[in-house]
Amino acid sequence: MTQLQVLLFASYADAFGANCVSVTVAEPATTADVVGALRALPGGHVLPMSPLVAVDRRYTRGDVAVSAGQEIAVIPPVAGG
Amino acid sequence: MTQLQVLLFASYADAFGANCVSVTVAEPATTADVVGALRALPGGHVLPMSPLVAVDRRYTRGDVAVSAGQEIAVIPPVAGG
Amino acid sequence: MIRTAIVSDAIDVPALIREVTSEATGATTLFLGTVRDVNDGRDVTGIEYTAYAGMASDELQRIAVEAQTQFDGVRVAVEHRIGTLGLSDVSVAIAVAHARRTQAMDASRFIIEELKRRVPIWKCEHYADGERQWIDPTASRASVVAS
Amino acid sequence: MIRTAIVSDAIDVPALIREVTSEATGATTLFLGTVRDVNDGRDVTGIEYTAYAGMASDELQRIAVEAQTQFDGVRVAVEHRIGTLGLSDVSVAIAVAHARRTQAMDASRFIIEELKRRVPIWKCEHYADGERQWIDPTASRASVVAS
Repeated sequence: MTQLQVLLFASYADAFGANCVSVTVAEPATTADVVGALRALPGGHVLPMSPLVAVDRRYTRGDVAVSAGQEIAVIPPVAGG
Repeated sequence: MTQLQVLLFASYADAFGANCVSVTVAEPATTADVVGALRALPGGHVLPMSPLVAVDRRYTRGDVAVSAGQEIAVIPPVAGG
Repeated sequence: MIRTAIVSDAIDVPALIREVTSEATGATTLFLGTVRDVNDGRDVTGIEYTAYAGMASDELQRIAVEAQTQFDGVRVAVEHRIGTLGLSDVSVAIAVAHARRTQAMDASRFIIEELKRRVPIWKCEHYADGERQWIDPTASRASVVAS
Repeated sequence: MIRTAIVSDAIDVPALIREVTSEATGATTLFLGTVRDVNDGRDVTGIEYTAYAGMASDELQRIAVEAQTQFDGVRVAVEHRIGTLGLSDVSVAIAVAHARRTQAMDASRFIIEELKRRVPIWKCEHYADGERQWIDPTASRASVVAS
């Protein structure tokens, strides 16, 4: 098992009550594992079926491997402009 | 016969050597008569087959009647912007 | 709101932006035409813009009215400058604002395309070699007039 | 040239226009997003913009680079403001210049559409009735959070 830090923003940060949460996942971990662990936390019901996940400041597609050294963020629907 | 004043601009004004020329046409006159009379003047060779003609500050389409009380202009290809 | 003008002094671009933007608009677009240093491979030193003043004003206003009909709620301010302009000088400024960005962008494009097609304004380019020529966008090559 | 930034102070719009316009460009376009007083029928008093700062900068820069690849020779300056903005404040400014107007206009539209689709920035609207809500452009109705 490993602990990963996940960055949260906007409505997700409000729902979880934090800008950053720790999740514990089995190794080797993937983004789907991270989302699954988040969903089990209080506030996790706000996450859609497949939330956008960014790793090292780039969007990921599908399920990709993640490790503790990476910057992981779950991204609510963006609304810039 | 009547005398009509015709406004000229840009390359047409250069070719005719004037911003405004008089043409003498039979009554009732049309825009085609005006263009025909212009074509016979020195510089008239620069006019294309069917130059744009404006009457009272609006483009005309086809051959329309004109009289001395109206503002008649022959319009070179425009190049604003 | 609509305001259009043919002007002979420098265009105050920030003023145009302020003029169209309101608390009800969410998108403001600006289009500027500026004098380029090269055209058709020739070094340009400046452009002389001349207009059929009365008709150019009328036609520009008609285009803005058409834009407002097509893009309901659009706010438009357009100025076209005439006279002798140097490199990078602004020849035309089109400011458009709307609640929604698509309408603002489409209206701006409509106005510049119609302006170039219809407004009786002409430009005479002055070149580094001393020649000048009236630009004819309908011709492959404009006729050269010795200066 | 390309310059993109996420900023927290007011955007200097005339500076952006000057930055992209050069003697080699003939068309400069500007797109401004501004805070509207009404959205979905509700009176808005202001908008709080927040960003995933590091990634928003990177993504904005990637979009500008893509624009330059797609529209060769385009000059781009983009700033997106974050923090609390009042009515009519400029949230985003996109200045684009090119030798030709079509490329300048198309590049500007590409950038705003991609920005809205990809850049991790969020807005929380504040309403006259004291409520606030995070805007979700993908939902028919955003969830309301009591303030």
